Amino acid sequence: MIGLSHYLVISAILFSIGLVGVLRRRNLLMLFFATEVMLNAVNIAFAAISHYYNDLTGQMFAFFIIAVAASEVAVGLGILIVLYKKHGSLDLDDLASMRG
Amino acid sequence: MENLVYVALFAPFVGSLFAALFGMSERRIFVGIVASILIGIAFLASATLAYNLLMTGDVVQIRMMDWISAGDFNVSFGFVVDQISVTMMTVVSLVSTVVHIYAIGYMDHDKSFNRFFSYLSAFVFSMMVLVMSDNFLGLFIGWEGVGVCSWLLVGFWYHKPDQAREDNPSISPSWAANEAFIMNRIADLGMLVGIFILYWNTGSLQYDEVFAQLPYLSDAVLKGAAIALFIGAMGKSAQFPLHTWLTDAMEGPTPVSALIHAATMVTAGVFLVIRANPLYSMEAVEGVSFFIASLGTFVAFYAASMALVERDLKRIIAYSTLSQLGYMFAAAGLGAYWIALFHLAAHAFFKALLFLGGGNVMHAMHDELDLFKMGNLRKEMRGTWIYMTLASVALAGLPPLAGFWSKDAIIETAFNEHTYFLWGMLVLTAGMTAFYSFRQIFLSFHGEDRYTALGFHPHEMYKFVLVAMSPLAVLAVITGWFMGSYKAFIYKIGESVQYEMSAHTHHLANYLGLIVIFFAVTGIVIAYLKYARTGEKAWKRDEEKEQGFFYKLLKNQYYVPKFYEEFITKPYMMLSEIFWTKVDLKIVDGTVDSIAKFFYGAGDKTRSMQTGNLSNYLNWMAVGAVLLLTIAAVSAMIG
Amino acid sequence: MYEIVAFYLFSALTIGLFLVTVMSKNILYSMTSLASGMVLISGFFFILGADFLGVVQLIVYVGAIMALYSFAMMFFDATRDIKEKNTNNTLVFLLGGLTALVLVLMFAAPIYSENIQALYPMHEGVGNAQDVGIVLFTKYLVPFEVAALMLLVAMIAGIILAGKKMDESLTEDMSADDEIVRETEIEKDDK
Amino acid sequence: MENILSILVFFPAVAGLLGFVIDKDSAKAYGVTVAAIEFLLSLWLWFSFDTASAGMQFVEMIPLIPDMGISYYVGADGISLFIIIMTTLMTLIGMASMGETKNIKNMIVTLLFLEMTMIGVFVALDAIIFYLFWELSLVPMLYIIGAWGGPLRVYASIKFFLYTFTGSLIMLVGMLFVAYIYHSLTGVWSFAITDWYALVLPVDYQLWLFAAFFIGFAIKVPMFPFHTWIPYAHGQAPTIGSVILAAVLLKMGTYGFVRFSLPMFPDASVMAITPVAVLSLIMIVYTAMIAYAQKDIKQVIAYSSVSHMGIIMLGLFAMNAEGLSGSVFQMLSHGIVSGALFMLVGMIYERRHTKLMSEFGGLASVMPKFAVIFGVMLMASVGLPLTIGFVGEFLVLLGFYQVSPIITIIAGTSIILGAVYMLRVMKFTFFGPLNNEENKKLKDLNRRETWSLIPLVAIVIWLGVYPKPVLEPIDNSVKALLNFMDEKALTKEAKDMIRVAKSSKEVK
Repeated sequence: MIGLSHYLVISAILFSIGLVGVLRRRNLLMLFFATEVMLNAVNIAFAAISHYYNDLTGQMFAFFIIAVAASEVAVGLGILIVLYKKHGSLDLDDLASMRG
Repeated sequence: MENLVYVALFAPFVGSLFAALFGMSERRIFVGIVASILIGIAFLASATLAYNLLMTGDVVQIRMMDWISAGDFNVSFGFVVDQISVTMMTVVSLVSTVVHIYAIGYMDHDKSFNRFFSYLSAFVFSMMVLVMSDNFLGLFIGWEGVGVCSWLLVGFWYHKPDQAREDNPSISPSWAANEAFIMNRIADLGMLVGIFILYWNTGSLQYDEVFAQLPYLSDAVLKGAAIALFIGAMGKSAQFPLHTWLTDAMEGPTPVSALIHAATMVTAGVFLVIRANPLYSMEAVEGVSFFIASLGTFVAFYAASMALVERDLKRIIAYSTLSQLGYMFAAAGLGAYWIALFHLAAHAFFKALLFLGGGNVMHAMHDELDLFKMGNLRKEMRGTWIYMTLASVALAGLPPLAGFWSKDAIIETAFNEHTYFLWGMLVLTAGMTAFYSFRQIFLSFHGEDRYTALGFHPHEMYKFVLVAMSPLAVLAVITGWFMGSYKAFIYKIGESVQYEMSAHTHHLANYLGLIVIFFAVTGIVIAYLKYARTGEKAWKRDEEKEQGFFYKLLKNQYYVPKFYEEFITKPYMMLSEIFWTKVDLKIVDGTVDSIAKFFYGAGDKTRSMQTGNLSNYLNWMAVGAVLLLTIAAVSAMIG
Repeated sequence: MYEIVAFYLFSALTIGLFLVTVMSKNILYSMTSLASGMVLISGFFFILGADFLGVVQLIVYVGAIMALYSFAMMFFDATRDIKEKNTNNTLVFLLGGLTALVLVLMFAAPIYSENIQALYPMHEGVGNAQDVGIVLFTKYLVPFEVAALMLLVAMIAGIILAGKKMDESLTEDMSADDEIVRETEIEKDDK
Repeated sequence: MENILSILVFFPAVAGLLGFVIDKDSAKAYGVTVAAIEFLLSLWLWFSFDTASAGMQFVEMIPLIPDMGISYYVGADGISLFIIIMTTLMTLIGMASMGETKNIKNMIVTLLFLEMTMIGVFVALDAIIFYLFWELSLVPMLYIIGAWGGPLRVYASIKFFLYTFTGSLIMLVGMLFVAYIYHSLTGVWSFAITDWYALVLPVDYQLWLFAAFFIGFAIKVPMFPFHTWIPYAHGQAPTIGSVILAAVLLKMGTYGFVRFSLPMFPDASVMAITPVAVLSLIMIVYTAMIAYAQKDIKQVIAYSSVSHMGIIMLGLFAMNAEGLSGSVFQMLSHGIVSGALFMLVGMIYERRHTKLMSEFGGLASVMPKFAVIFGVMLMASVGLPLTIGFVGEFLVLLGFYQVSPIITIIAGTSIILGAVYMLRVMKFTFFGPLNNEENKKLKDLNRRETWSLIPLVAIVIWLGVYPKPVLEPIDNSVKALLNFMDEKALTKEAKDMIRVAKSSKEVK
């Protein structure tokens, strides 16, 4: 029988994959993808907890996360386009202008 | 009567304020006159009080107003006029009057004439507070007040520059003034502690209330209070080891030396012991009292020995003051309080006279004080010569002058108490006293004329000054004759001041007196043979002898000032410097700054993390996240 | 039984697809695999009985967000392989692995399980969408409205940011054009 | 005038706001007028103060955040009354004596705001309000040092700010914890100090809280070893800054001990007697020695003021009415005397643009008035009887003698060491030959300077001769405080140590 921990484990693994992506990629668009992976991983965990505890709060959170993700993508992509117009690249190494 | 008390107390204060009004303007002769008259009024009031007390025996006690009250502590400005304080009041106001008049002449050419009178009258006021107060804290007001006035007056010629110790042992007036103030402050701490002890154990500082409690106090408390108060007395009365300031204080104008550093302020310590006589005559503090007597005897001898070789006119008189203070303490320590008080009064008269005479010489010699540059001044300054000789005879203790009676009584007391060693020392010191005081007379007024060659043209002091000094001269002669009646007067105060010689001593009294006289005369004769003769046998300076060990030891005051400078002043300065530059700036502030520097440095080092590259930040974020996760996991496992 | 099969199948597929998303050098591949992964995740939601969430996932993520991505990609050079200086791979996999390990350990050991309590239990006999609706419009009404507002703001922001100077070409260098125009003008003047 | 305290607090602030629109030339006259009105108001406060009562008077309470128990709660007792009057007085005199200053309008506005915060601290009876004013007072002072200071002003002002700020943050934590305990015991939130007084805390809690408050107050006092900000602050601050800093800001620390530490943590206070006394001793002796080594007159006075604060600290922990009253009185005396000394140094600095003793010498003959006033203040500073300095110092030492004779004797050396360094200043500045050519042209005090100093001289002598009008209300409040501490103390040692005056027992 599939239990809560199964779902949590798969969520953890997906989250880690997303993390690896975040760490590894230098292209901003790819970073966005990796972030989406992480968000989705978390959503699974919420949905699973919601299910196994018979509590809708988890689903609500997942729901809001999706809303946040949507806004994030909308604004984020807008910024990416502006950046691309300005620098002609989306590589983080080229965008490092705030050196301390 | 109460009004008279206020008059005696506040007349000098009014005089001081009046003179202060003109303090910054040029010399106005009436300032001196008004101040002198006001002091004279204070004297008349004191004398009336004394007469009244003698006639009626009623002690006047008044309470002016509250001063400090906090918690259970309560002290007010209260004044008492009893036999002890009235003696002091009369002596102080009398000598002050004479000195004020004298100063009109002496300070004639000084541009700070008005300021001088302001200070001098303020001093008299403080001294009156000191002697009249009916509680220890009121006494302390006067105690500190005279200290400040002494500081102002010693440093009166503040514009003089510092000199090397070899050229001028007192360095400069302002230096001497500071030394006097600080030394006195050291002693004042002792006095404050004494006040604390008395307050916490008796719950009051009123003399009568404190003394009434004394029999119920433990021995340790009594001893502690007696020691602490005596430390206070040691400072003001310049007892060893706090004595060096007194000779240096001679940097002040001569009237100041006469009034403060001979007749009145320095006797405040003796006065304190006499005032607190119920405490010092307790059986528990016998050891302390004996210590006081021994220290007094030691100082009497010690100061006299330094006076033997001194060349400075004023410093010799200062040493003699020190020596006589030693006598007074010897008497007070041995329990003969009234004799000490009597000697105090007699000493005030002849010592003030001696100082004022010295001032005349100084005035005549244009501030030259070196005895070796004088000689045979007698022919120019007959009046002064007579006064000084009289005073020296009194000091040397020859009958029938004042010094003989009082000093002889002290020496007799030492014999009576079976402290024969002290007795011997005191007798020997009496001989030395006679020697050095006549050495000074002979060197200045007799022998060969040495000053003309140096270009001095001495002249006698103003007439009115000499007339003004006459009361002192008269008193220096006659005071001793009233010893018996004074004894009757002061005995009324109570048992604790009463002191009688035993029958055995009484029996031997004449012989003892003769011994003292013999020593004194011997001293005078030696001085005469050595210094007073003219012609072939005239005194010549012996450079070789001045290189001798003892001579140099005495000349340098047993190297005590040098010792203080090398082992206290300089190390204190050094330690202060170290505390400031090393400890405070480097260690304490350094620690604070290094904390700040740590944060600054940490920021500076970690700044390189801020590459501006988002990828790097993400890496760091991940590291942080992993760390937090691990901590959460571990703590969850443990918890 | 079908639940177990579905779970493992979806798990394997999502892990694989997301790995492709993260590792691939080609944006197109990444995006395609991401979109497929999203669809499979909605599958998880359906297994868990969160029908409404699953549908939202499909509509919003796969429908809206992925569409946005694909439109955005048209601005960039999507066919070209991305050249990246990758970070030290050992560090990356160490951190990723550690996270995974710790998280898995934490979830596998049911330490927190007892602490979670059901606050808003699902009503018996009521469908999931209805439950969600009730909770969403009662307790979470304010966050819901705020989320709506946020989406509106995001939409406007996206339009304004992306819509700036839409008439200008993004791929061609406009400054080069300017120079050419200037040069021809100079030539004209010379003549 | 029921709400006189609020008027006292906010009048300067409102006037300061109005000050922005005042013309630059009349700014100083405006400032002095406002400060004078404020001073008269504070005198009015004294006039209508019931000196026989020991409790809080003129209490006002307006709830601000009722849920959290935070309210605008002010009141004054005998202890704070005179500190308030001293604050207004020193602000007035400091402002009146101010010479040529650049940006005078900003200075006046800053000073008026500073005055508000200082009075706010002394009247606040709510911990949050207290903390608010406490921290706000840093800002104008930071500005005064940083904008009008000497060459190292930035370093000095930042050090001043960060140091005291760190301390007060720790104090804030302590306050929040007290409020939390209050909440957990009573179920309601309250930040009113009078409510906190009723809390009986276990001894270990008391110790921790005492430590938290101690750091906040000790840095402000400043106690050894937290004193190193003060030489910089004084050294770099303009005259008016030093005057206010020495006269009032330092008193906030000692006042904090009286208002918070002693009544709230009686047992911890008794346990802290020895450590505090040792630190105070180090303060007294060590800083007196450092003062002796200084070459700059202002630094001598700066260090001397640390040394005198040591006496005040000692008195606070004497745990008897003599010491505590003396300590509060010494706060006033130190405020007036060191304020006056800083003003005097400022006056000579304005003339010669140096404060180094080696540059002077023989000034007494060219500036006699200056020398006389300096002399009076010097004597008050070394604690001469019949000046204001003696009463407090004597009572503190007297009080602490009951606790420990040895410590008192060592602390008593301050009367010696104080004389040593002050007389050194006097000697090198005023005495000796007038050698330096530049000094020969120096002008004596002008009318403005003389008349701003004469009130201080008058107070120094008046309160030295007749301290009763001030000492009596202080003493009443102190006795009440000690009674309260004695009742509240848990341990027997503390009860033994806290000595209630006999006279106050009779009243009960």
